[in-house]
Amino acid sequence: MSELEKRIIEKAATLLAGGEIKRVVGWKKGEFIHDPSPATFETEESLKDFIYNDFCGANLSKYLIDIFKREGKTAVFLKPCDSYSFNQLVKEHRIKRENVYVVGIECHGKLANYKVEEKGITGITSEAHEGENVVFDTLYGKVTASREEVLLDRCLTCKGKKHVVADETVIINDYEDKVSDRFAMVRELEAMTAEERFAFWQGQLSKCIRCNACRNVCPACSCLKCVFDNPQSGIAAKANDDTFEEQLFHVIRAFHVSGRCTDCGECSRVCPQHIPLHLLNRKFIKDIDSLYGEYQAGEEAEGKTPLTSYTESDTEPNNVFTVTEGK
Amino acid sequence: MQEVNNFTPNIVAFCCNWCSYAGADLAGSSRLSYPANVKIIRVPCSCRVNPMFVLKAFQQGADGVILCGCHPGDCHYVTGNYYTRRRMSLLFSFLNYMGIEKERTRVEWVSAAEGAKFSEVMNDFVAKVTALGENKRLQDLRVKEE
Amino acid sequence: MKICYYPGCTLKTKAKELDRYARLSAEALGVTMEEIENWQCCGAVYPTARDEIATKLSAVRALDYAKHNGGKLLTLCSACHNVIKRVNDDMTNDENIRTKANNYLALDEAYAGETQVIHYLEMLRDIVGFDAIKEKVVNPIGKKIGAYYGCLLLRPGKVMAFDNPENPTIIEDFLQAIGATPVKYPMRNECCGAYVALKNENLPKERSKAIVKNAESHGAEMLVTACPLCLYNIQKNGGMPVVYFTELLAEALGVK
Amino acid sequence: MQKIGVFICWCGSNIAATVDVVRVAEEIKREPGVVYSADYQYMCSENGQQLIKNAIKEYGLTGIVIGSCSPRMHEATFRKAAESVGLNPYMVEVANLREQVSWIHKDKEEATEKALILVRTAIAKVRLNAPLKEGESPVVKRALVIGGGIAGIQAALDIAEAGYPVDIVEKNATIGGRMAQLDKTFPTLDCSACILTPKMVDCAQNEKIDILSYSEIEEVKGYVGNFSVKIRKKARYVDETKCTGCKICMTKCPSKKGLDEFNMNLKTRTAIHIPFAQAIPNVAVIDPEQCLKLKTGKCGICQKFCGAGAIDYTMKDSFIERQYGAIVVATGFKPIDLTAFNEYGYADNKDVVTSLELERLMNAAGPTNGVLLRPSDMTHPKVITFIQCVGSRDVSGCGKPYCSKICCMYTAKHAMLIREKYPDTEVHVFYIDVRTPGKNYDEFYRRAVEQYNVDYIKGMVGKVYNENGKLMVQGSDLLNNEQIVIPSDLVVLATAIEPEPSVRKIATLLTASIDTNNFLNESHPKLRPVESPTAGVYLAGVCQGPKDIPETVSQASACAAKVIGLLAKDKLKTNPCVASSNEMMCNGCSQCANVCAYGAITYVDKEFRLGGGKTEIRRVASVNPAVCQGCGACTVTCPSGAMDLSGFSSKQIMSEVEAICKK
Amino acid sequence: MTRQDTLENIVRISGTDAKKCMKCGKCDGRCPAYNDMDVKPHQFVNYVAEGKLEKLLASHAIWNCLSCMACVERCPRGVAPQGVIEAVRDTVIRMQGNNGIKAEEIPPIVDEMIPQQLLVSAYRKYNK
Repeated sequence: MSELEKRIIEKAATLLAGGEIKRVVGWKKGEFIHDPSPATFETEESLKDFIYNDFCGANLSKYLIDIFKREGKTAVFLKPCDSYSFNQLVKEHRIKRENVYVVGIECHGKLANYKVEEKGITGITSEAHEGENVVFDTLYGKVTASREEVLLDRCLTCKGKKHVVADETVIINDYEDKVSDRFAMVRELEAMTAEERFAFWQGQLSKCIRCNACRNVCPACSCLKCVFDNPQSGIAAKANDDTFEEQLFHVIRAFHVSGRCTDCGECSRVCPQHIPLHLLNRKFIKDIDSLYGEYQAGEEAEGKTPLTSYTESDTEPNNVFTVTEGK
Repeated sequence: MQEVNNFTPNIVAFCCNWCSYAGADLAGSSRLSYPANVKIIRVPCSCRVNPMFVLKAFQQGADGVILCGCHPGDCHYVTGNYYTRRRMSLLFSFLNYMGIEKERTRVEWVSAAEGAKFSEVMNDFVAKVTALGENKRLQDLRVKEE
Repeated sequence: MKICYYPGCTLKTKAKELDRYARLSAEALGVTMEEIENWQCCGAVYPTARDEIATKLSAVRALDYAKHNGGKLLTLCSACHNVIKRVNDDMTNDENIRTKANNYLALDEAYAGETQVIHYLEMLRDIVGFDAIKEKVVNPIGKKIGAYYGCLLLRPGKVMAFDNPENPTIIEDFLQAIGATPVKYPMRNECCGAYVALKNENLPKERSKAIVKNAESHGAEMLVTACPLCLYNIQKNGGMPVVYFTELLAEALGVK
Repeated sequence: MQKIGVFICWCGSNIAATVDVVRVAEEIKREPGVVYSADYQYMCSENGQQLIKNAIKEYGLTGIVIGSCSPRMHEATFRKAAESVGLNPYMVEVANLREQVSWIHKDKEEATEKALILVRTAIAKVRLNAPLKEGESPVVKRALVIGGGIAGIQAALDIAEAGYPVDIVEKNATIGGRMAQLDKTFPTLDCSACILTPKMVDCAQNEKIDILSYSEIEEVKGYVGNFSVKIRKKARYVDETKCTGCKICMTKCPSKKGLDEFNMNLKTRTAIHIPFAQAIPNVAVIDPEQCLKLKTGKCGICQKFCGAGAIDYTMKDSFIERQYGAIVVATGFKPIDLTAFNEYGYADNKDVVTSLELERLMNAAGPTNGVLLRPSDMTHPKVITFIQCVGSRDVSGCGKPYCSKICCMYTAKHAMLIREKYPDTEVHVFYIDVRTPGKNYDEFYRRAVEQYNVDYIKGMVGKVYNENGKLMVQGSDLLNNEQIVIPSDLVVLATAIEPEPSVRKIATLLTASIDTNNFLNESHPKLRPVESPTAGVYLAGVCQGPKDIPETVSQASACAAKVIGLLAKDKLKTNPCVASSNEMMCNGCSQCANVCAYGAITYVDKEFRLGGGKTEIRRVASVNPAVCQGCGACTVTCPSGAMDLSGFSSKQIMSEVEAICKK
Repeated sequence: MTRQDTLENIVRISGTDAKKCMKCGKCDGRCPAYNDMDVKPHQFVNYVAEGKLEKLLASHAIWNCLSCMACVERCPRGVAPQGVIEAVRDTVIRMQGNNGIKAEEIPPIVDEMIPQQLLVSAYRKYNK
């Protein structure tokens, strides 16, 4: 057990013992150490299953939408990037801030299971990062992998170590923020011809099996009832006429979360087909930044989003390409 | 070449009730022609146009989609077209990113007095879309496995 | 406290008193002015042409030095202050100049206006405090004195952000602190004729006279300035005593 | 199952010459749901309408589509026809076969094909139409006027004249506003007080008008026809009902050093005071910042001398809440602050004055009793220089980007009055342009130049500096290409005007839209110039844009006409094509309220049954149909699709799209 | 450089948009060197707007402008006449042999007291 994990579990225990906090939301051990799942812990005994390691990529913010309504206060452990989602949900009145006690925790980037698997690393019993590498103890011995190769895509362009909301933090090791260009891939796509771009997206989106994992995990996709399930919206799938939804699910979803997406990257993390869904959202983020000024959803817990505000001198839609194509 | 020349695109035009629909009426009463393949849907304000409608049009086989509204600052509903401007800017840029040619989408501000502009805009838009040929991309965005 | 200091050429030659009294007074007020290494002439005038880069580089070098040595750069000569402050503003806000200047200089880390440029008067007001000076005055200057600001400290107002460019009061407040009676006169922010002295002697003559006449009409006995060029023009043409403000400060503090 | 009827109009030959109307009517019969289809020469005629009515009755039609001219032309006609035989008027859709088809296309085949598509599109929509009912909301027959200057006074008098009660809420202790401070008015040079004070008295005497002076708007709820407004009556420490206006308190008050705002601080006044002789109400007020009793507890002299027993040092702010059908905003203006314009020496020289200060210096009731004396030494100024556009047309960030509109005229007025009264005075005016659009305005200005020899100099002043007792005005004379210096005794700055700053708070309370200069926006600059986009709120005077007295009075009367028109109704019909939120789907995220220009959307915490006896409280959006104008901005913003617009629902528009695209 | 290039360069390096000028003459009203300016501050802006390059290049006023920024400071339209004057002066001195001050002119006017600042700024302003 790492020192950090120990401290976090101690914190959870202290919070539960205090009485005011009725439950903590964290991650629970799975069968192996690389398959933790989000879970609620109500007693100190139950914390024996609590885990926090580099496989705990799941963003817990979304779970608060339901959990905060339970009686008493709920505590949650948020990684820096998760805190943006939490704040955005507070802004949208989906979470009552005063009902939740936020503990910001340290994160050095989380690992992508499929990348680890692709490297043939299985039966992992423990894991630790050492400099630019990750060292795995497996049932079959020690294996070392370069972090670059096994980190989640989103962690390669980390938002930084800042928690935008936290009542307290558990951080043991201070570390440098890495400056990275999260729009590099978007730019690459922009530089292609329309035909090439279409080919790229057709290739990617054709892989989709419509499992809805992206929608289910997305903190911005937290509607009580999704438009795709709402017959009045005119886009819900009917048995015989599903082409529209079928074809444009991801496009519609990207627009729906635009201006609200914090770029948490959960969509891409959970996609079983490894479609780089975050590249859809990032296009919106990049365009919003360049057209309406830099905006990070979730940075503030109040105020309007770029799509619910305007200025009299906004760019005209017909001229938008000169700005957004990065030329 | 022969094929392109014979192609008549299908154009969906969303017009706000107060300015652009009236502008289209003026184009009509002034007998300022524009191609018959432009079909107008009346909405109260350009801000009523949900991006879903635009996507739906493309997916159902439209070759170009155009929105017309009051000039910014003249919106009958004060600020509606300012939101239109942002939404469509982002949507068009995004569609372009998905590989939809940017000439297929357009927003024009046409006042009730600008019948001539309405007709010019439609002629120009149809010409540009005709040159591009048929739009299939949003119909075939996802190719199902054989 | 210690603070990086940019003296400039004139203060090493014709305006030695301006510099010397400033250092003496600063020490008496608990501030050590540390002359920065290898400074070069600031150029004396800020080039407003948008394509002038090379002439701004010496200021950038000084600014970059200060950035790594406390983050503040103290100036004294009005001309140096004007040039350095405006170049710093360019480095902060003008992407074109910033990029080009950084390309020329090839610093380890690009300079983007991080240093705070402060004039000696601003230091007196904001760091030491006029009230603190007042307490340390041993020889109150009992004269009626007109503050002569000239152009360089004040304009352009948005960049210099020194004081209200049309109604400055900092030197008056300073004079009050050292026991003098400030005389406020409207021509105090008018130009003395500046470098045109070299091309058209008559112009500085007329300007300086007009300024002195105005100061006189409001009852001033002498003028103070922070600028060697102003001092030169007024002294030569105006017919009223004019001294550097640091000299009066040193006198008041008893360190002259 | 819907039973749809289709009626194709020939419009004489207007449609029929280009569209094969018979074929359209025939082919449309095959559309699912269509049970009747016909064509006729003029559907809008009496006979045509009869045809429609008969078909509705005979076939029990549940929805009809008319293929005719633009719906902007006859939609209302057809709706009425439908309604007369019991079909809900909102079950009517119009396909525009004239302006969008026959008038712009020549090829009959092509036109007929397009006509068919448009009719099918209308059918697709009407299938999803739902009967809608216009709502009704009652009208409270009382108006509120915010601001008691000439605009507010005029509006209130006109509304009261029509028999409706009006309240004037004025933040100062008296009504009268800026006009009460003026000396003479252009272009007739009649005395401002002589024409204003009778109107003030009329207000006081009119039993329909209630003047709430020294009061401010605190809170506004409700909507057109039914506003509920909370008003703060500030403590004036004098009982309005008891004070007789005898002014004995003013002669006794020992605290005499207060700055007299009414006289632009050119004079002092006592702590207890009546702002000016003709004040309405003629009741004293105590300045709590200045009153010794209120500040130190020691004094109480005014109370001792007040025969009416009106003084009450313990008075507190009080609140009243009233209902109104309509609100007129008439908050007026103030001259801008001149801190950023010290090149004119305003801060340092008493003899550099603003034009409004000059009004007081020339006014018989002013600090100099109407004798023009300069403030510094109370001598007659012999040379007076006016500077125009001080802070107007200034985009440098120090002033205002707009033209203040009134300065050219009042400067000409001042110049003329001075030359008239003191012919030995030399008057100069620096101007950039002289702007005099208005009846008899240019003639007025020319009189100043030609008859009164006022020296107009085209150019601008760079600096005013004092030297040996003179104000040296240094400026350019562009016509002579010279720089000139005019030694003057008095300098008058035609200072830019800006909306009274408190208007921003009022705009927020009313959800009335306001521009970057703090001017309230009108609903349409040409066609609805006195209405705010917020229904039931009207704009009078400078709060909407710079204007002079004649324009202000016209606008105030126009407001009154609009208010009277509104209050004359017992009920307001509301547009049924408004947004509504499906509570079962609403996330309560507030996105929709962010884009609503009308403040029609509020949020309520509502209890929902979850089943199994459990309940849950959720925050949901609620649209006030009386306030919603039906633009649909909210529907697009709503991420869950809970928000929809009646008459233009998402499903309807989607089906229109589908019908058009169907190949 | 063609005439047009020269003009465009002046516009570019002046950092000012002459079209913003509302021709109020405040710059003239403020200019301390006005009487020594053959081309007045407002005219510099106007000539740029109208493309009168020859008049700009021929002006003697470029040597008399004090760069005191008074015209810039309170221009109500955010125009910088001084920026135009400096751009014109730079354009002139960047042309061959057009230095504003010749070496032989200097000695008689230099006196004991003259500060470096004056010499340096004069060289910067007048010479290439």
